Amino acid sequence: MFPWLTVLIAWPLVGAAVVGLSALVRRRTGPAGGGTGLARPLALVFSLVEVGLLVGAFLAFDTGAADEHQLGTTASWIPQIGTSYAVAVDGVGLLLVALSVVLVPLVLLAAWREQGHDEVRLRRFVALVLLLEAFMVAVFSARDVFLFYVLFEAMLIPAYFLIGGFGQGPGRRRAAVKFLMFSLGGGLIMLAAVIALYFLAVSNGVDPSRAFLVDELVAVDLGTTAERLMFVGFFIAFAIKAPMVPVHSWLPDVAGNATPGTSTLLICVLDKVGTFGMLTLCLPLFPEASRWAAPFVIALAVISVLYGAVMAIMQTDLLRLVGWTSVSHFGFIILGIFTFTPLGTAGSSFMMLNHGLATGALFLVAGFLVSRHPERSQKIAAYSGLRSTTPVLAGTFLVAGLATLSLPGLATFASEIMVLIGAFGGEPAGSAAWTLAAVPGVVLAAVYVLLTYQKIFTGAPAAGLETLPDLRVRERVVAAPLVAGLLVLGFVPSLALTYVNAPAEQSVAAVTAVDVPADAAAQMGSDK
Amino acid sequence: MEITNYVVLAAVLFAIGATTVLLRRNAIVVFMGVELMLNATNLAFVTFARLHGDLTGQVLAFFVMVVAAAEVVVGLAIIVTIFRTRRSASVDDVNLLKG
Amino acid sequence: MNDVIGLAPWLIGFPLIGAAVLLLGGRATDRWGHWLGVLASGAAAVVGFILLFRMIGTPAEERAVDHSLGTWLSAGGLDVDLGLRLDPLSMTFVVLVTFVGTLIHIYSVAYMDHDVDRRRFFAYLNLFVAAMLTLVLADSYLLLFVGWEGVGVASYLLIGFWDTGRPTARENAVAAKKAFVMNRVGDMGLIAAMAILFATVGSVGFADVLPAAGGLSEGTATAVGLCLLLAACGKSAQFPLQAWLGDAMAGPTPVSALIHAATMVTAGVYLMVRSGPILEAAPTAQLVVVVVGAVTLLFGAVVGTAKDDIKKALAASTMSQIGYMMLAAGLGPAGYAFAIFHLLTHGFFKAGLFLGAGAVMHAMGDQTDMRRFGGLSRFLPITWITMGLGWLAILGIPPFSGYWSKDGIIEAAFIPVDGQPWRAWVFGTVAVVGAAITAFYMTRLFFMTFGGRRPRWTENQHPHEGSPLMWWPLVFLGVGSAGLGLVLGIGGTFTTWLEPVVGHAEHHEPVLPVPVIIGATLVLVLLGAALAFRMYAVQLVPEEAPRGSFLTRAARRDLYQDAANETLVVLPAHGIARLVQVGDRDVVDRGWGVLPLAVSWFGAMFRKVQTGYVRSYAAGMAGGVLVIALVAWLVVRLGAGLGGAQ
Amino acid sequence: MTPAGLEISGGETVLFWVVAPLMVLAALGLLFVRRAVHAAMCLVFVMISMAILYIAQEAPFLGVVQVVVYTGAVMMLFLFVLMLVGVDASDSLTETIRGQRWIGLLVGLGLALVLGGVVGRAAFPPGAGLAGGDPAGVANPQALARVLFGDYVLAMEAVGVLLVTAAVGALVLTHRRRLTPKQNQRTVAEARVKALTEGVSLTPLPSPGVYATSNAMDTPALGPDGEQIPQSVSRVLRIRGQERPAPHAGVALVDADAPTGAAAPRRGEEDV
Repeated sequence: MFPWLTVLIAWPLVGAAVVGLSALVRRRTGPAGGGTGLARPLALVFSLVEVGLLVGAFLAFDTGAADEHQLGTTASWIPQIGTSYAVAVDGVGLLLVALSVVLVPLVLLAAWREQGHDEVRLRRFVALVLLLEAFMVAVFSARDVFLFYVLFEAMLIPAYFLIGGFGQGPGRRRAAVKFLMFSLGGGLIMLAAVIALYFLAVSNGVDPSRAFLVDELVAVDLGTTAERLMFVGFFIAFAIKAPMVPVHSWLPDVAGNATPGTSTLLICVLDKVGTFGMLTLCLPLFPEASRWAAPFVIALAVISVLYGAVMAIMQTDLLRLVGWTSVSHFGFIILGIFTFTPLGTAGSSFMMLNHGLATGALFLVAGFLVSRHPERSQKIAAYSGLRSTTPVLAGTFLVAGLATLSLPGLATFASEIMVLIGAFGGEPAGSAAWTLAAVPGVVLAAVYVLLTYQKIFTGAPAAGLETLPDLRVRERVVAAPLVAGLLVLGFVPSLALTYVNAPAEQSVAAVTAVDVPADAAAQMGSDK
Repeated sequence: MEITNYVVLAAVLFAIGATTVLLRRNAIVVFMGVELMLNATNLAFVTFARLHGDLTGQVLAFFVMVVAAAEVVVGLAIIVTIFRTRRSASVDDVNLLKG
Repeated sequence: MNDVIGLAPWLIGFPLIGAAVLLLGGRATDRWGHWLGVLASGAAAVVGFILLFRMIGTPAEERAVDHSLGTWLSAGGLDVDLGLRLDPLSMTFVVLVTFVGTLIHIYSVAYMDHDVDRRRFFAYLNLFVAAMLTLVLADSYLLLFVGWEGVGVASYLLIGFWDTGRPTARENAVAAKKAFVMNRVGDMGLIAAMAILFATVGSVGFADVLPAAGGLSEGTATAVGLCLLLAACGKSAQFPLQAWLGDAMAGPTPVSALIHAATMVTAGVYLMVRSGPILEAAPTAQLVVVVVGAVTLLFGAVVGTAKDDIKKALAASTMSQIGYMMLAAGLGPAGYAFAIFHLLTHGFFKAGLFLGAGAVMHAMGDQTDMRRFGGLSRFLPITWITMGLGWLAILGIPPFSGYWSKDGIIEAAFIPVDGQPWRAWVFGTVAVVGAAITAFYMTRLFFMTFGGRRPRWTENQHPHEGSPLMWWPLVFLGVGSAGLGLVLGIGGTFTTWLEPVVGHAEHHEPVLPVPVIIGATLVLVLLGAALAFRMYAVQLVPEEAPRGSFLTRAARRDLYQDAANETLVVLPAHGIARLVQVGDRDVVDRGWGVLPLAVSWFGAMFRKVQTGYVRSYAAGMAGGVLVIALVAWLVVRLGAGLGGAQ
Repeated sequence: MTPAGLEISGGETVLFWVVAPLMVLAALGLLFVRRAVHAAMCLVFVMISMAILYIAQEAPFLGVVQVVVYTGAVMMLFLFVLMLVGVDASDSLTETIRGQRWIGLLVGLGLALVLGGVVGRAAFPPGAGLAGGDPAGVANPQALARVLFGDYVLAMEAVGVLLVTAAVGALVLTHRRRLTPKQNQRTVAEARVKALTEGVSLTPLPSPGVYATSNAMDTPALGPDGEQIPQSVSRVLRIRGQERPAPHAGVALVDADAPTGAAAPRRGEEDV
């Protein structure tokens, strides 16, 4: 069996190394290659080949058994502490791997002119992006808790430098530190839980050399209190990553200060680790604790939905606004996961993909817009009346915006409605009421998207912006796949649902198979 | 007379040496305090060697002396260097260890 | 029927392809794009008529056909097909949408002749037709919702069509956003209804839900019914979500005719009638529907009497007429057929009136103030006659089409429900009074525009009829306004046609004899019309609006609906949003900021210990030795003490 | 209770009670004398006394080493450094760090108490004495050598390395790096030629004492023009006012005490 995932992980690493070494090549051949060197084209070629490899992985994936983890490799890594290099994906993981792999070339292309003509900067930027790609693919396919944790933290390194070193905003260093501190804080709590998990597993008779493997840990009975504590440890880390109110503070700063490409990778892909972790680690490893915490989590998720939307409406900075919309959408995803219905969970899994496409498109198009402003202003108020001068840009922005507000015909609609309809019938106490409370989120989404569109693209053109160029060919090439993806998945959602249905049913079955002890049920009642 | 009188003497000398280190500001005198402390320990070593009938104590005292000699050489060299650049041998003039 | 069912997807397909070609083709399609739009809509109309005639040819009980194109969305127990439901109800809509839609397409070719963005306009129109047909043909609430949102976004795009490059560009964009957002408020209801239905019935398909409606508990049915009503209120501009319709007149007039008069705004009525079994299981919800309809009916009528802007007056009229339909839809099977019948006739005469208004505006250089019109009958004879037909139709003068449908609704309103005569009296009276006010404001509109000897035009206006492309559609719609009711109404043809869908209505006697109702209605209508004729045709119309009574001033401002929305919803919402914003900055963000602050504070504190003086450090070390010795001694002592105790 | 194997003779007792108080007094001198030299002398006294005690305690070899290494080498080094720094450099005894004096005294006292307490409370074994454990006839230095080069030979080697390292370290630390290029004949000549423009004479200045009547050193030379050249007299004499005018009739010594201006070259380059 061909180790598709290992190849998918290794190839961007090779790419990053080659891009780094390309400096030597140019020095030897002299300055014949122009001002910006080989780094960008090389990185683009590497990321495109990666997309080709992804197609191969899709072909090799057996959709009939989408709930089984496939395409994997398992090898002992550090035998002394029982960690393994174990990678494999089910349907959900494969879709998220696909999202990361597809977004990277688009981000590279979108950032083609972003870093100016400084060759060294450019090279570092694209190398970091490739490095991040490798980590992202790996984290979505890790089947060893320790490996997952290591990758979870390792991703922060390229992300930190991408925000702090290459951002556009004046507060980028502060934002990078904030991001790092929040993530490390969460990771620390998670590490404690990971270690505890290992020791409990070993004391429960699991072979110490395999005690980090998810597949082994699933069967372990951890005991109620320990399970709940570990659930909390994992959940806090994931909630910070997913940005969930009230641990979301880092996200708007990052969105407002990083480049749109970085934000795309960070918020559309990397943050999915949070919700992905909840779905593939929290639920199967701690089913009883998940049910115990569900009413509380659902409430926070719905608060996130409304909070993010309200904050988005109040923003004056375009990129921060897009960041806040993500807080709202992640709330929907978490709502779907923690109501334990096959429909809602499938909707959440699907939404993880769609949110990446829609918000990615919005970030990148917003980036194109900002790059046109003479002062690169991110203030919404700096723009006006651009529909007549840049109709294609306006149209693309509107489509991305409509995808953000989940318009039918676009993929986001299918997933959001699945989450809402599914979550309403959820098992945890208060599911129906909280779901109804989340529904106004769709109205608020309409407000923040259309208000922004109205301010930027309608009315009389702002002074100095009368002759902005419309989207260039390169930029259209970036936007087209995202818009096409949203449309195709919107009209034929079954293309993606094939991959998420079986895993969703399986994870729901795993959770609902466990009985909640009586005292926990009483506590759930009192939580309300 | 008790043999412990020697040990008490060593303790007193050690305390005086330590106090010297704490109170005097001239680096050379401070250094002398350190030497005094070393000598006090040596006295204790020798006394204990006699007490236990074991020569190892004397050997250790010997090593202390050698190390002390090396230490003095280096320490005084440092003092000289500092004096050469700062024209002062007061330990309070050097507060680069500030956090 | 089954031999032509394969054509049904093309009803949606043609306009969708048209829209896609026009949007993606860009400027390359500018030259012929509008004709492609007309062609797409026309092709859909042809398909619609083929299907209609085949349906008429099949026996009544075989007319409802479900046609599935395969699975659209299937996950976790929710299975939604790309399925079309063709039955007399949806076919009525199909014909209305495609026929009136095509006429308006043709009209728009001329109306938008000078607009540089005409291609884009036709793309949006086609998109609208496709979405509207999806809405009415869907065989499940979810697919209906797709069309529902689709028409919403098409409406958004068309209201805000002139959102740059005009003095009113920003207002147009704001109106578009307002329409979409208020529609979304209604959409929440549809989403909630689907969630409840899935949780209780396990499906959102009509074929599963509607037969099961009788088995729902009354509470569930009421909840679903009220949620659906909320959706219908948003889409059909019913109280209390009616505020957007007047502003929506910012769009080009053909848009107002097609979307905001004839088709989209009536989707709420369609939803109510389609969900009839659910409403019937929930009498409370039904009552609320009737109340909403009655309130809107009067509301729109009152607002219509005071508006000087011809389009806004017509918009208020639309609101009021849909109020009639909604009222009828809440009356149960007795009302459904008349609701749809009125919807159909209203679609024709109101589209005709709007297109006529468009022709007047076109002739008067985009002037919309009726106080600046007058005496136009001589200059625009075709428009005058066709609008006259529409005027008579909406007044409900026999034998024009409005009479047949509206009178049916008034009669149905007088039928007591559940043996409660008070309801019959209240709603019947409201319907009759509404008819009288309708007569007043429509007569006012008609004579302010066409009547009077002395024109009140501004300078340099030379009104003349537009091109044949503009007046032929008017003629068609005028003929429809005049004759449709007679053709379909006489002998209850239309009621019979819908019976397989809405069910047979047991005949109940109204609280008043039918001839009395008809007579009283006619007398009141004539009185209202006469009053208006006296005020606006015989007397001179001032060019500047007089201050008017309190009621007039309130009606001019839409009975303070925007002010009410502003104070009751927008301001509190904005306050909450400000609160959240300040809270996020000052509580959440700053709260997390406390952690690093605490760390650096501790650092600053312990930094002071590091004086940099060697002797201090030495003292610290020696002191530390002492402390350790002390602790060690204490531990030993304590240990000894404990050991001794044991 | 004198231990059985260890006899402390009366002589030793007397010796201890004579030497020990003196040692403590001398050690206290380290704390209280102002001049560093005096402190060093106190320390020398303590160390020599210490050597005596060593010898009394059956450690003659260490006693000798103590005298040789400490008083002979280490303390001499101290005195050299003191000379370098300035013999008369006295320490002001006012305390600059707030509270340090009291903390220091308290800690010192505490240390003495703790150590004393430990000694007081510890139970010592009966003294063994070194003579009893050793094979008869082997003197202390030889016994020590056996242990040193037997059990501890590796440590011995390591200590040797340490000493060498310390010596090299001291060299490195005290080495003064040359900051200016080395001057040779050519550079000196070039500098003089360059300075010609600033009014410096190319040739050596005339020596004092021409036409001397008494001590030639304090009489300025006369130039070709008959003027006195004050610079020819040593600067020290000029500053002290000990120069005398040249016995030249008619020419008064004008303003001999006044400095001759900043640009005036000085004789010789040796500035302190």
